[in-house]
Amino acid sequence: MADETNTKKFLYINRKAPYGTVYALESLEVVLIGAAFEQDVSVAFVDDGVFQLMSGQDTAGIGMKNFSKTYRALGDYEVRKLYVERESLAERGLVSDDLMAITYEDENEDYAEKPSIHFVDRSEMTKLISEHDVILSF
Amino acid sequence: MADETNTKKFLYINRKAPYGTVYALESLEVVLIGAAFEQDVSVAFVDDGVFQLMSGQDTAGIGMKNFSKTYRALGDYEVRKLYVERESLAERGLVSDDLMAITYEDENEDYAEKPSIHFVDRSEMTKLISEHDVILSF
Amino acid sequence: MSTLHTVNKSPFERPSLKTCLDHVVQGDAILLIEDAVVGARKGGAFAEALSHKQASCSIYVLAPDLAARGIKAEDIAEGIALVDYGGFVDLAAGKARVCAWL
Amino acid sequence: MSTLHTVNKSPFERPSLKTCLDHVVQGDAILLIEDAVVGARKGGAFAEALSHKQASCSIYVLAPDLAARGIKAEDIAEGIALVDYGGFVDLAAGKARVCAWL
Amino acid sequence: MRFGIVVTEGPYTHQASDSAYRFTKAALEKGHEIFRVFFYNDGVNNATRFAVPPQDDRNLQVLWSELAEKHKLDLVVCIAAAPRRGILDADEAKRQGKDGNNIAPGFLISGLGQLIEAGIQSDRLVMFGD
Amino acid sequence: MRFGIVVTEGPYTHQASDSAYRFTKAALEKGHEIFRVFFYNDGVNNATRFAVPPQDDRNLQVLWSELAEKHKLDLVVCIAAAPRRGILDADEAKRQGKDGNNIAPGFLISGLGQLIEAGIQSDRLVMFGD
Repeated sequence: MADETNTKKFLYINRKAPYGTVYALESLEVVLIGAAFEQDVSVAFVDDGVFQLMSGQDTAGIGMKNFSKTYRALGDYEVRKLYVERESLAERGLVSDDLMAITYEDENEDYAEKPSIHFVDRSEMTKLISEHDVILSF
Repeated sequence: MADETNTKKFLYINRKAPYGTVYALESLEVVLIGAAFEQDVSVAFVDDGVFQLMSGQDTAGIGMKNFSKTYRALGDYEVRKLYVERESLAERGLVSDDLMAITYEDENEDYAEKPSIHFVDRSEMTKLISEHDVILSF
Repeated sequence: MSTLHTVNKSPFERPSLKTCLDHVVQGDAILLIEDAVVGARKGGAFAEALSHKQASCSIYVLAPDLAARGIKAEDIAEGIALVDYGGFVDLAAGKARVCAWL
Repeated sequence: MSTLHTVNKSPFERPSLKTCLDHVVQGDAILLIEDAVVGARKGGAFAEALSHKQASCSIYVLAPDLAARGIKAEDIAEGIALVDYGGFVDLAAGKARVCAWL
Repeated sequence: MRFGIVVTEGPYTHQASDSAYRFTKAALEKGHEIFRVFFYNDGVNNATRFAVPPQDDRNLQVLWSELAEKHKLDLVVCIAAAPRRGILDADEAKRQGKDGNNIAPGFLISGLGQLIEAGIQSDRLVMFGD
Repeated sequence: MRFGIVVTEGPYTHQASDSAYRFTKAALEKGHEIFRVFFYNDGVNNATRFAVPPQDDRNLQVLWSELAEKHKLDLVVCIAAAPRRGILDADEAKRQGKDGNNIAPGFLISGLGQLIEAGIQSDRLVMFGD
């Protein structure tokens, strides 16, 4: 939709756990809609935001919609750059294997399956922020 | 209104700074209404709640109602036990002189003016909680 | 008589768990609900404090909230017991008062 | 080009100021608004961290929010500058992007 | 045993109303009495009948209204907190000169004294909020 | 310079809407352009015309509506976030079979794409929230 001169680098920063508040879900809704605008999109998971990507989420007992599978579909929306801060994981007793595997098919390499999640340390996350045009915080 | 057998010890615990959120104001509104019920009322200020009692609050620049004077009127509503946690003050760089002077007139001692604010340490605050029947948290 | 303390926020996000732990007496119970359950994860920054506190208090976590956040029962810090909403009701009924650290 | 970081929550209540301080680069600006202004108080637990950070970043506090909370301008940690809403606008216009640590 | 329930956040943004609903339901299933559910602060936003959640999500207003009807629950919405947030019943709308109202069935707008009374009359008061 | 403003909390409970209003006003006074004010999450609750704050307090809905009229501001309320919280315009109320609506003058309900567009078209996007 947007022409080349209007392509901006969007960074979504997610810092809240899912379900206790709605921010994780409503952030995801913006990411999905935003994907149609053909911008350069990255999604960052910092602080409690890393819990959004936990595998095995089961919301049956709290009566809320489990939207965690939607993160796995992001690749189909061309959202393929998810950045998880290593320090945030470690502080919470989590390791990368606790998170869902999220991949996309690379159409330039015969649809090879590639990981969407990149684990970055704090200094890399800091650099990411300073390289984006628009920052949306949830 | 309530008869003697229905007198309970109510403790309001305030833990939020004023103005950034409405909890301080809406807690105060409950305390004022509650005063008419002739219960045994105490109000505690813990964590950022201690900022509710700061003297010299001036809200002209943010366009919000300055409700800090209402705390000084609590004595007229028979709310005369305000407990401020010393550790919460110290962690925030505050001393007792930073807070408003809040007093009441003791009708049993020829209307002598007495302080409503009691500075307590954490262990005394802990004891207070365990001695009340109803705890309202804001 | 003792108190049931409820904590509903992640201890990484709010001071409410820390403040709660600072204000319990021998025999009290602490129940972690909603986002607070993430603090019970073994190896997390608050697991040790929760384990230490068990010398004087019993500590519970609301199982449905734990499951929602993808944390397995076997991954929580030792000694913390799981309850469902019925167990939450029993805890509230069994103590003299409920103090919510909102 | 550098970033304006806004923090609106008390650092005693949320980790957002700490997380912000961990994610700034040389030349960025940090503006404390709403309840975050209480962290600027001299002698408070965050005053030293804010003072240290001034080696690489400029730090501001929104004066109307400071006044509302009864904190006097002379009581804030050294080197922190006061701005009004117009100054907030100028800071946002003067940096390449605004990052809100909500 | 008799419980009083306080909800201080609206639906969706915080889990408070969900947790309070599930606690209330569990207490009723165990044979306890619910003296009152009091909606304060943003909790008053649970009481709008205009809410239209996504079809695959829960509707907390409907859940509360149904639970209230089934168990004759007293759902009280604070008269101080509600109008400032745009929650009105027919009387309040008329008094304020508004052209409509949005209170949902089973919810009653009343004073803060009802919260104090819940504290006095209940064996346990349980709060759910942010 | 052209600003986009995002408000993610309702009036009263959080200061976000107050701060956003004062920032917007200050930007206009300095001659900047406001591309759009987008209300998301609980921010949609700023758009109800049913709000009746205490007489000695500010009315954020009225403040926003007046500012919008004076400066031809584009106040957009998210069509995903609004109905689930009970904020409806006449069209949405009709579509959902509701018997009334509560949108205030000057606010327009529209899609999330308007937020992305604000990010693209504005020189700076400034967010105010919890």
